Amino acid sequence: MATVTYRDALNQALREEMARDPDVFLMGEEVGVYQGAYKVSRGLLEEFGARRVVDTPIAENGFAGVGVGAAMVGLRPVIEFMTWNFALLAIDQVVNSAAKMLYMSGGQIPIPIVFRGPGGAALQLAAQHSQAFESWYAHVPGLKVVAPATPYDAKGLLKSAIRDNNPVVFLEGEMLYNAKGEVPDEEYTIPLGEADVKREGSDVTIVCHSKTVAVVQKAAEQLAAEHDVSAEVIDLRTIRPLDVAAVVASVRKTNRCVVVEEGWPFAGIGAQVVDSIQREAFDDLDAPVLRVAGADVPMPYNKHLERLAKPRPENVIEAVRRVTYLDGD
Amino acid sequence: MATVTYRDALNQALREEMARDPDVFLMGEEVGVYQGAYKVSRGLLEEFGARRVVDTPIAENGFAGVGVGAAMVGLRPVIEFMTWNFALLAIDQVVNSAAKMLYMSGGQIPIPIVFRGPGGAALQLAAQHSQAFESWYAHVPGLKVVAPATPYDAKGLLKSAIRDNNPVVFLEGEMLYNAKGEVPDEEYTIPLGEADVKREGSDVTIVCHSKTVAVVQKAAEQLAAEHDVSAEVIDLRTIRPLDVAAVVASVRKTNRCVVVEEGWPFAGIGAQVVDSIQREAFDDLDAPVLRVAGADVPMPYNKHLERLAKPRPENVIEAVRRVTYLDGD
Amino acid sequence: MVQPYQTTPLDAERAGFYRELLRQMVQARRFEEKAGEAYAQGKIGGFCHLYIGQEAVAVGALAAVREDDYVFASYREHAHILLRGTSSRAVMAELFGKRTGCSKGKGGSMHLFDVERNFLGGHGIVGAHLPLAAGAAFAAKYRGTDQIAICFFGEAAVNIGAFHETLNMAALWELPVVFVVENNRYGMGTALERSAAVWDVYRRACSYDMAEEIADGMDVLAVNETVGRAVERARDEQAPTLIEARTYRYMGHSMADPIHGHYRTKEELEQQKQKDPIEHLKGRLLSDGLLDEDEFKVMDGEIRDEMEDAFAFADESPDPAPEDLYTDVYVE
Amino acid sequence: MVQPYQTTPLDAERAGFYRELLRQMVQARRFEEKAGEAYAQGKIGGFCHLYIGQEAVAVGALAAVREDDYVFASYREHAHILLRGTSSRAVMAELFGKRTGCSKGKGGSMHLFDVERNFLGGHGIVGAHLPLAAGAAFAAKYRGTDQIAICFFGEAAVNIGAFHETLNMAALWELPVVFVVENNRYGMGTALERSAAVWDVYRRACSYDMAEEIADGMDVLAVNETVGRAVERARDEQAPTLIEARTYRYMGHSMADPIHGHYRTKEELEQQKQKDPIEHLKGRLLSDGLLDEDEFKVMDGEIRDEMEDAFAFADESPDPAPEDLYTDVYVE
Ligand SMILES: Cc1ncc(C[n+]2csc(CCOP(=O)(O)OP(=O)(O)O)c2C)c(N)n1
Ligand SMILES: Cc1ncc(C[n+]2csc(CCOP(=O)(O)OP(=O)(O)O)c2C)c(N)n1
Ligand SMILES: [Mg+2]
Ligand SMILES: [Mg+2]
Repeated sequence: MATVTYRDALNQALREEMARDPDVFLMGEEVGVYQGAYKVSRGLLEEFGARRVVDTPIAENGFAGVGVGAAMVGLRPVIEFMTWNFALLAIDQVVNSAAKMLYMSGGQIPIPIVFRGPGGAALQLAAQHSQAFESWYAHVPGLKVVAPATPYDAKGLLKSAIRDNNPVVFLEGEMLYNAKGEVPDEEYTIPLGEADVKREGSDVTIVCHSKTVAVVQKAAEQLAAEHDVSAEVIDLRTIRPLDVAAVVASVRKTNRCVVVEEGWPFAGIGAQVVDSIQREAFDDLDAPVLRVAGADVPMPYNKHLERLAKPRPENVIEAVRRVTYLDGD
Repeated sequence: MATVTYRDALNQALREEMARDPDVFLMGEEVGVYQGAYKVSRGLLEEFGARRVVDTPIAENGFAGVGVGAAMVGLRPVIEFMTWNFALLAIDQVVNSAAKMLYMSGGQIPIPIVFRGPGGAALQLAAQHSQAFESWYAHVPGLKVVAPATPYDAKGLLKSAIRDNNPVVFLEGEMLYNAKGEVPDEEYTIPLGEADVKREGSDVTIVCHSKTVAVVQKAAEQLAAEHDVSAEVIDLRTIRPLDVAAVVASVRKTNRCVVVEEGWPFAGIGAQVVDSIQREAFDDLDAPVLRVAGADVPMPYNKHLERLAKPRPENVIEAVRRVTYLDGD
Repeated sequence: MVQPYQTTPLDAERAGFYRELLRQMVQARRFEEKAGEAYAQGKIGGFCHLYIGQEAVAVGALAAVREDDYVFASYREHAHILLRGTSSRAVMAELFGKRTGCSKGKGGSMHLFDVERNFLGGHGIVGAHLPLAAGAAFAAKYRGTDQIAICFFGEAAVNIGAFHETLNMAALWELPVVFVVENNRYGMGTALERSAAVWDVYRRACSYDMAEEIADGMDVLAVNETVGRAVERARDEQAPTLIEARTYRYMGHSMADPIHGHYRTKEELEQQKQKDPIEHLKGRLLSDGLLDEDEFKVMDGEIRDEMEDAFAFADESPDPAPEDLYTDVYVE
Repeated sequence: MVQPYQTTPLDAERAGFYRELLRQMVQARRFEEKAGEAYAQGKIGGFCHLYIGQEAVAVGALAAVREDDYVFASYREHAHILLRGTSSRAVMAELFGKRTGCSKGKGGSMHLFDVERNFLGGHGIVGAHLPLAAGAAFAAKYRGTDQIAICFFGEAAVNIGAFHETLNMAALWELPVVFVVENNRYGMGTALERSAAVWDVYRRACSYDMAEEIADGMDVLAVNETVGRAVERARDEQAPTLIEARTYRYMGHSMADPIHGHYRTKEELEQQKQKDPIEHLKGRLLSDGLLDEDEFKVMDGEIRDEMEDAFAFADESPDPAPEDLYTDVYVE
């Protein structure tokens, strides 16, 4: 096992899949000569050449569509959005072309494409550059949505996403690129659609994904050390399809649940998780499921306000104390 | 009171507000010479002239942005999307410009704009033309989201939306344009953010909006007549801000709830409503809240499949029977 | 400028080819007439955009491409898929929403597909299929085949961002793709002059240093020649072309829309019909002695029979099964 | 073609104007230098795009518009807002994220606003502010005022759909708007030649029959004249113009990016610096006897003091209050 960054784990996944399958290519802004805006594609141009590592003009809708068109005739494009914020311009291609082509064509045309790039807030990038779109993409049948939290998961899931024959929205954490973790030396993949128990526990289930996993893990440590609460931490990893079974199994055990996400609360991933839990484990719940989400505001630039706008360990602890009735209701 | 169609009620609202305020103008594809793709703007070009009823090229992102720019300097644009399906191309302007401008500018620049047009499935328009985007827009702070079900509500809410100083996403029902209802002869408005009890009842609360209100009303009649169940029907009318108080008050009374919507289930409006209810009325619930939503698939063209993909009265009845434990769990 | 209506004598050696083009135009028209009937009877639902009047464009253009080339079109694509060899049965059945349709009844009139014949849709969002076509051309180049992609769209689509982004990339990357603007003067009820700052649509190529061509879209031979040049340019020089074919639609925008009214006069329509592409070629063949009326009648009769058969087939075909609602969302 | 570097004698009667332009360029540069320092000290966060090297464009252009005209810019807009008269204190404080900033600390470097001075942002999505500017111009025309809108963006933005859609509408509707492309040759690390099929950016006007102009963006007087013509055209004839100003950025794309490296050489950068816009105008004023070194030093000293003061002001200003997180989401 080597310790590598999330960035490099993704880079390895790209490199391995491009080496394995000549139909895989990478396209996006600055992926080649500039080595990637966030350096995820570092070295790939040199290794695979400009035919397979394609720098594009700033034309998100256009190059996303070029990717879908290439996938229609059997290539396996990996389309990098410099950040998911800019993918708003391409969302018609992601939803109306990629997600629906198989269905509209009566099953004739699968779209084996990965749309990937960093999502969510980084540091002080303000309102237009700090958005978590998990819930939008997960709303859409025909898409799969993945949001890994660790280098290990990032590599294994990206490899699976590239091999998947469906369009996959792969949301990387802009703040996670430097996060380090162990990654096996030998090849591996992680199936899409399986949540991962990041920490076992018995008093409360905390559901999270992507950047909030680290926040929740910190909270869980503090809950154990200072509040005598044993929290089970479930990292969804894949948002669509959602691993409801894993969540429900945990809640059946703990009878309490908190759902954490970075995105906005209204109709967020947490709302869907709550919906599933109350439907499938109604009688097992000893308290309402509480949610911790990003503040329901556009992201402010000021760093103190920004910190307050993102889920922090103390928010998670507070919610856990409420669902475990350690605090007044 | 006159009986008018939903289409004409909207037309009246536009006409009255344009007559009242010279800063209000209508812009979109085919709104003028062609009298509106769905004839909502019929006669307005003749009445107000081409300065205020502006036909655009097919350039959704562009003309939505022109609207936002005009609103930045104080006009009050009403931007018609021929249907909300095409607004995917303009969603960057709706979200990144309209919804965030006030915040990014530190409160300097309100955006008094209405984006309106028909949403949801009509009849056999297939996957790219049959989408309900309520949950996407309602996810976004800075936007208000309105989705009226009746001519009365449509007129009163559109007038309020036009007078509102915030960007409002106004989703009309493509299938509702011919629906008839009573509309007062004298002027009136309906405040944004208030749900409406469309039918009183005591056994179960059914939450719905837009096209599903008629579906639910039919179900409620049948429930009363054939199943001896008294259903209270709550029409949200405004999705954001959501009238949680009205929903919770009803659930406190009935102790059971079903949420109905036309859109896809994952992270839909129903998920958010469920989340609010279980959090605010946990101890009042005698059964899990169930949801009826559109089928989790792209919309098929075939009319029988399409019918199955949309919420029908029998789905609502089935869900109500389950939450009232008339059927096995 | 549009070349004047051709009246020079036809090349007798190519009579077979001309007659085949005529047959294809008649087939496209009879199909649309039948579809219009079926729509009026409520057997076809939703939006149904007929191609009547524009036949010379698709027929002339698609006669210039190969079977293994990729074809993309908008929602006004019944003729285009038929010209690829998809049976009128499969296409009509799709319009009827039947399981035997070319998209299994799930796509309908706007989303016709036949992947075996490289007919890749049938797309409903204006402009959205331009990048798709460029993507298929990209794939051909990536693989080093000599396939090309051809993409049909209306003149109103040139004002949308996807047009611009795609043409820039196609020119920059030297993609083997041919863009065919079917300029029928109107996007729904909006005349070109009211939606575009430049009225000569082909001139939009200037922003990309792209080859441009204009053809009389009522003259199938002119279209065929023009597209032929562009196809060669794409295949041999990896250079894209923007072609404007000036044509006219006889029907309303879709079956749900008025044929004339606020946006165009009945007189204009009648005048345009004088340049009918079928009558034009037929007239030339007749006057040059390459066809006689009886032959034409036989051919037309056969085509009418084909459409009766397609109608009956579609009508009798089964609907998709209820379970089909949930298939084809994901593939393994 | 770019006009050759101007060396004809200056008009002595306009010395005051020239010196003011020089002062503005120096002010813009010193502000950016100070911002760069503050960024290095961690007092400014996020993306911070400096304008050093490009000063002649904003200074020359904004000297040609009126106070009541509307100004829109991208995220590289520190100079532009200063030129509208917003204090360096308010702008620096915004970069520091402080409550006293021109957007109350909520917008930051990319989202500067000063509505009183008709400076309407500060926009972060490439191309997205072009339709906004057209919208302001639309409003001016709607109201029958003689205001115009001016919109600044980089050369890489011309490849995105919003550019195309906006220019078409502006030309079609004859909106009083001036589009200024600040062609600094690179969009992040991508050279113009690798992203655009046409390298003369101004030529893109051809698709809209729009007036086009090209200016040496290192020559403030050339920019001023060119934009002046376009402003007149907008104000008097309601005709938009696309202007390409050829310039160069000395710093990396943002403070987080390398100054040179994979995408451009150090040599190219050094060579470009020889054409420095400030040195150029200063040299001409000196050689024509319209300025002496001492005067310049005094002016520069005052500006440096101003920036020290802005820095101190920003540094000492309070952060927004925690409650401010929830304000300005909606207005009454
Ligand atoms: C992005 C988008 N906006 C609007 C529409 C609605 N619409 C469908 S066809 C059409 C007119 C297109 O005209 P044109 O491109 O000239 O093609 P034609 O119908 O004449 O063949 C419009 C506005 C759409 N489908 N997609
Ligand atoms: C739609 C969109 N795509 C990508 C980005 C990321 N991005 C920010 S600036 C930039 C380069 C823009 O270059 P140019 O337009 O030449 O302006 P310059 O930075 O040189 O002033 C890119 C790719 C963005 N902000 N918006
Ligand atoms: Mg047309
Ligand atoms: Mg640039």
